[in-house]
Amino acid sequence: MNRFSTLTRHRLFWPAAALVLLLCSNLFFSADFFAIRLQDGHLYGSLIDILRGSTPLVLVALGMTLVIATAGIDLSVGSVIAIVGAVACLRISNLPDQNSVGGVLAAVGVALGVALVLGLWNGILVAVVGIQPIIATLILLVGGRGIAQLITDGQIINVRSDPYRTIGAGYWLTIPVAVIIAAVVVAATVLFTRRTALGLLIESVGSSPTASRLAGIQARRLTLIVYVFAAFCAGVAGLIISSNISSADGNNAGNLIELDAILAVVIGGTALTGGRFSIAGSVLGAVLIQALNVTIYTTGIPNNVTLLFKAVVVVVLCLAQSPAFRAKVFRGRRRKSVEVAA
Amino acid sequence: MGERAPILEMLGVGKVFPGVVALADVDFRLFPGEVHALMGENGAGKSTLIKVLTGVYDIDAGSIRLSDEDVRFTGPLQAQRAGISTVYQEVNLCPNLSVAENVFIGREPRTLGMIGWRQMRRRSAELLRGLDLDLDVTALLGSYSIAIQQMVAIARAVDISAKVLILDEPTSSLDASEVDQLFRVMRRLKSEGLAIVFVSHFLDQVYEIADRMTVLRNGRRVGEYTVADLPQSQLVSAMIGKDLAVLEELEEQEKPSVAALEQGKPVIAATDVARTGAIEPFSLTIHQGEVVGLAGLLGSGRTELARLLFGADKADQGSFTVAGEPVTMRGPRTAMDHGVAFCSENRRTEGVVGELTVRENIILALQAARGWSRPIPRSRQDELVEKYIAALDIRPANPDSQVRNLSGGNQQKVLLARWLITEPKLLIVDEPTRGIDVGAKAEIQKLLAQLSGDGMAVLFISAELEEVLRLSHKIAVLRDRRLVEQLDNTDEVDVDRILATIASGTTTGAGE
Amino acid sequence: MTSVTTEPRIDRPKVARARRYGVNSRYVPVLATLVLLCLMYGIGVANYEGFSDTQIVLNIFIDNAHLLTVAIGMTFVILSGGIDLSVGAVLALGTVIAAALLRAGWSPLLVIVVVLAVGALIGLAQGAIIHFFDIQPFIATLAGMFTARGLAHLISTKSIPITDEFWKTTATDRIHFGGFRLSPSAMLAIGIAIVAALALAYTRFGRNTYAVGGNQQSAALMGLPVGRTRIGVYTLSGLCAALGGILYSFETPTGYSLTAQGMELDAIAAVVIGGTLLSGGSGFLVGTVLGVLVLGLIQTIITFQGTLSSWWTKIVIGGLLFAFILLQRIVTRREP
Amino acid sequence: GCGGDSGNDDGKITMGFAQVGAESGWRTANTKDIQEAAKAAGIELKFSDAQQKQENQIKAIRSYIAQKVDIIAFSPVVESGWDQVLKEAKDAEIPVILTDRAVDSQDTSLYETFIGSDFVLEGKKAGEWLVADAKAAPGPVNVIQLEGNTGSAPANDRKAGFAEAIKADPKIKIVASQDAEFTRAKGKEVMEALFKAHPEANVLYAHNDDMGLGAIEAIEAAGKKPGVDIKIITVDAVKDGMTALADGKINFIVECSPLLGNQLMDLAKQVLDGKEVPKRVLTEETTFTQEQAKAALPDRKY
Ligand SMILES: Nc1ncnc2c1ncn2[C@@H]1O[C@H](COP(=O)(O)OP(=O)(O)OP(=O)(O)O)[C@@H](O)[C@H]1O
Ligand SMILES: Nc1ncnc2c1ncn2[C@@H]1O[C@H](COP(=O)(O)OP(=O)(O)OP(=O)(O)O)[C@@H](O)[C@H]1O
Ligand SMILES: [Mg+2]
Ligand SMILES: [Mg+2]
Repeated sequence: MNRFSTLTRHRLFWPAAALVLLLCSNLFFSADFFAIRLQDGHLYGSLIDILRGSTPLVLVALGMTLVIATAGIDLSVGSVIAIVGAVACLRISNLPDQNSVGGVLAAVGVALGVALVLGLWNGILVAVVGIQPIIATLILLVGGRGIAQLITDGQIINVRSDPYRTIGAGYWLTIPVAVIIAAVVVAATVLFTRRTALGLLIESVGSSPTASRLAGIQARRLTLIVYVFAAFCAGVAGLIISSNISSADGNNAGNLIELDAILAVVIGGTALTGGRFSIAGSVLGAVLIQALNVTIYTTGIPNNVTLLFKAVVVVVLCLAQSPAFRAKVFRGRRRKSVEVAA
Repeated sequence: MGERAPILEMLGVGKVFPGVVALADVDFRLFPGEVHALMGENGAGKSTLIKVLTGVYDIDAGSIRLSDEDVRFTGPLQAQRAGISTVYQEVNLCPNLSVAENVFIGREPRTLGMIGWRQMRRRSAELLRGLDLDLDVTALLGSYSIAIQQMVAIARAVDISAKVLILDEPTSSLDASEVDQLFRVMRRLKSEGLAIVFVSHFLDQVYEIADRMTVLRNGRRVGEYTVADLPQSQLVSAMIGKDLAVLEELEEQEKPSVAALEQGKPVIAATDVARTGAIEPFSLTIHQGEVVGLAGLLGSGRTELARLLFGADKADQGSFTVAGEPVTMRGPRTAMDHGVAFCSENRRTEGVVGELTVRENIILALQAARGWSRPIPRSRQDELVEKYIAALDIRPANPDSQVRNLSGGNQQKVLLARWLITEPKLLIVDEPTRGIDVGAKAEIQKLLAQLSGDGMAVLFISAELEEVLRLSHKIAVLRDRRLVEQLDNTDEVDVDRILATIASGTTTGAGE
Repeated sequence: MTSVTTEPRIDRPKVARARRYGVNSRYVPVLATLVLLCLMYGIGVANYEGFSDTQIVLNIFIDNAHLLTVAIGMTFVILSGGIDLSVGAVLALGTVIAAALLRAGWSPLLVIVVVLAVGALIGLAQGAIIHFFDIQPFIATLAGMFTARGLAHLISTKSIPITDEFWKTTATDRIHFGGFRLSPSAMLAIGIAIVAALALAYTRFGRNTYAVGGNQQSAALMGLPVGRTRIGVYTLSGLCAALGGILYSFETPTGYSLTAQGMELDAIAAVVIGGTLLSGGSGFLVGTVLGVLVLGLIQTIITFQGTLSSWWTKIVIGGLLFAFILLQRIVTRREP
Repeated sequence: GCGGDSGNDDGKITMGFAQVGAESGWRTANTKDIQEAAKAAGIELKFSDAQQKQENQIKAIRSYIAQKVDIIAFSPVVESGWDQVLKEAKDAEIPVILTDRAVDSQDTSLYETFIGSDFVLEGKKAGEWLVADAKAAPGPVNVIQLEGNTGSAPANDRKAGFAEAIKADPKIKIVASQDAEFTRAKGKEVMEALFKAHPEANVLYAHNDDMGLGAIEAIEAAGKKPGVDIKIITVDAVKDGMTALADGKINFIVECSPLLGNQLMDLAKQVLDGKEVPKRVLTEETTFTQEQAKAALPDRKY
């Protein structure tokens, strides 16, 4: 009982529980939902789909987590995704041989370079010029979409490149490459933030900028790094998205993904006011959101009810996570336990 | 006085935070027309008792009776409505509102539901003048120093017509004359029958103003005493459970003469440094092993001077040399790179990072100086943190507790520890003993004396002149944002002498 | 230890004068916005024929009456340190409910009352969840956004035309003064802006909003009704969004569940451009009005430019926004 | 109608065109075609992008009225709510042509004509093909439907038309129908899930080619052959879709052509010349089977 209550109080208990619940509810509609089999030499099953499908969101949420930890926000990730996909596909489609690995790598490199530049732009506006993050990144949200469309000329750019396709739709040792990429980036980020002092300094800047400045932390540089990193993550997500469908859709790629990413971060237990952050939480949140989407498809919830269903899930989850809610609802029980202790 | 019925009675009050029993079975009585001091070490539970009383925290056990009625407040608003007016520890006002509003918000003068701004400004100015403060009440509160903000908070509480007035460490950043003003007001209110709860770590103040006191130790009540019956030494042992001899030791210590110190290497020298609106040009040299005290009245510019030395604010003019080398102060990092540390007086917004743990707060400055890529190894962290938790007696002694949950005095110790582990060449401490209990205060003074003996330079700012006198080798006196005099701390120099300097001053700018 | 408190009184210098950034530092962002707005208008006049017509400015009010109304509610929320993402969806829901009820033959007055009540109710629910259960505003209102849009879908996924006479006359009505015209909607929105500005400056609710935004914890310790204020601002914002929906349905007499997608960002942008800090506690309603004008002016310039392709439209909007924000930042810049 | 004498003195026709936005490849092709057709027809085109906002479109139309263009054309974002601004145009004696999407005004005199596709009809054509095709099918025909954005007119109408047509055969059943937002990425994602939840499905009906193309990837990843194991019907006939059709991965495409520029310009000229035009002009659209696609593919512009 006691162990159970410490478990329920763990930050990630409720998102994890919600994830399990959602997955299980699919069983009623698709009996072999959990089945995973080997097909054409790779793993195949709904769970694999969810994992693979969530990789772009996981990556975007990862970058967003650090941005939010500094008490910022990055609305431009969707546009970055669109631009990166467009740049990569445009370059690949101009290759004499679309299947040349070198050419694809160069295209990917250039596209990620563009992402870094976009991140630097955001970072400079926020950290150096001192514009409020939401507005600073709104500029790129609006303008960036236009740039992506300019690059693709408003059309969908198709590529037929196996090496490029591998990024988003390929498999390595039976595991989807996208999942491997996301796992590597996540692991590297965890190592990078927790094995160095980066995480601590970011949390410090996010929770109290003034105190941090007086403690000698160079918030400006950190903020810059964080926005560049967020754009990098969005860039990788953009590659995965466009490679998954072997085409770049400047109009729609990554549209509104910023909202899902922020949602994932918050579900994962990072406060929008900055400070403490949880990468594991954000990853869990992102997977949860993807599982929610898949559940909606599988269970066949009518389209005009989908949003209401999402709203209910979000509210229930947040309430379950909220200590205030539990305190208020389970007040009776808590009072008793105190009396016993006294 | 004891014969009358208490206006407020708390019986068997208990409060548990996860992992900490903050209050256990505490009784507390308060009579009309008395000043009741709540005494205890840092973390004894004083503030918690006040917060439980006023409904900030849920009460876990026990009961509260106000005017013979059982009450349980769900929040400060309800407590206020029931006639309890409170100044909480740390300034809890809105820095983004004007001074006038901070005094009156929630009970603004209104006609037809519309706030009468003019009247509000006039009345708040009057009220503050009653506390001997002449402020521009339309200015944002945040633009004033912590001490002024504290006075504004007091003005607000005092003006609420209440039966009970609670003041949690109101005097921790005030200088003598402000304290005087406050006491004048408290006496007046007392004579009007108000019951006042007063928390302070200054024993002199308690003995001057209080009639009765309740002593807490580790969340339990030690006893209730009338002030006349309990001499200071006994009070101290009641509070900390042992006698206090360290302070006396300190007085005995032989201080090196200023002349000898000035032979030593200068750590930092500021020449004609100034900042418009903050401080007039000043020159100051601090040598190795030297403790320089800053004396001055509230708002005289001590904090500003210190901030300039640390690069927290940019100087408009003047130059710095550190260890003989000219240096352009670009910001705190420049100063830190040259071995300067600055412990702000405003611990809540400029000091500790509440969300982080004790460990993280303590290593923060050192880590910042090393840069993010070179983390301090965990073993080294543990070693440093443990050492300072023990040395400064930080409670709870758990390096993983959130600093936000520490008592005010303990937060101050964490802040001090943060800078001490950087082993600075010059440590600037702005009100380091603010809100720290007698025992710890003595420990900290001893520590500073010892460090300066080992060659560290210290710039010491405190509203308590005796403290400045006790520690410093040299005292710089400020008045009206101007450094007016630098005195060697010889035997002739005493509090009166400094006050006289402040009062007469060699200042020329006595314009307004 | 001697006591200092009984020492002779000293001639105290006057303390703490002039310890401020400058007298009106609070107004600098708003003034900067105003100046830059005029500059932008000037550039428009210089470049486009017919731009100097005062009616152009009034048209911005006419075209953006609903945005202004929504942004006013948003101003309260942001000043209180929160954010409301649900406004666009609530506006859409408002149009759908209005259209559906009018089609069902309800009287216009009743319809308006119902729409406003629904908006306020959604706001109230959000505020209550945020306050009582300590849920982050961003998430609570995101859920509110899903809910409102979801309800709109549930009522009808098709657009519903509004043929009601009252709606039609209000939509076409223009109030003339001098040679200029304003729509009743614009008049209403401007009126609400004035009332809201007064409420922010002169009522307890308004001042409490600032206090809560400055420091919620302190506000609670000062004995201010934090809960009532927070719930109040979200209710107000819901109400304003619903009213925005009605105004919107005057201008475009239809109820459609997909209208006003992303309007929350426009509203937030308007508020922030007007110099209000997203962290709460600092800003003015005038700023919001100016912010709406800036967005409207950008759109007007785009329209006058007339030949921009789809993507250049977006890029130019982003560019103009950037130029504006950058200049504003430079003008208001203080200490590094 | 009114004569071609209004407007600019140079005799050149000026057309104001208020586009919905650039939300899809279809839309940008539409924009481009109109721009090119205008140039070819010697008509001066004023173009504006409403970014999917009705108020922006209204604004644009008002500004065209203020600029006294000769004729206005626009693709309404929404069906309803246009009476007021159309009346303003009428009062200014500027004829209006609707493109692509209709409006639901009671007063049809507010616009000259509508040119575009009939989404319901498109759905019907898709359904009819399936009904014909299913005659030979031995067992039940289980359809997965990928819908466009919930609430958008093409999604509503293509769904309704299809549903109406398949009523003819009780064997045909829609087993799942989900919103895939008209995009390839969503089409793939949704199809992955639906396909696993409904292994009995043997037909896919997608409201546009892009979703169908995404779904094809999902079907292939599942080890099935699109076009054979799963019959696929889509709408639009963009080049990528036609290629897939020719490759046998799609079975049937209902054309919904964005290329209505030339027709629009002709209509505009007729209207300005005071000629009588039909109230509703359907774009020249057809349907494609795999063989037809192979033939048509080489000269497919878009
Ligand atoms: N919100 C909280 N969560 C957890 N522990 C808390 C919280 N607030 C206070 N405590 C703990 O309760 C104990 C009493 O703290 P309190 O603030 O009452 O001390 P105090 O007597 O006011 O000390 P000081 O003189 O330093 O202000 C401390 O050990 C503190 O760490
Ligand atoms: N230009 C400025 N803008 C904003 N805040 C300022 C400025 N200059 C000083 N301050 C603030 O005002 C405070 C000034 O301290 P103050 O003048 O009270 O110094 P002091 O002599 O140490 O007095 P005290 O006894 O109040 O600490 C500092 O905390 C600083 O943050
Ligand atoms: Mg305390
Ligand atoms: Mg000071």
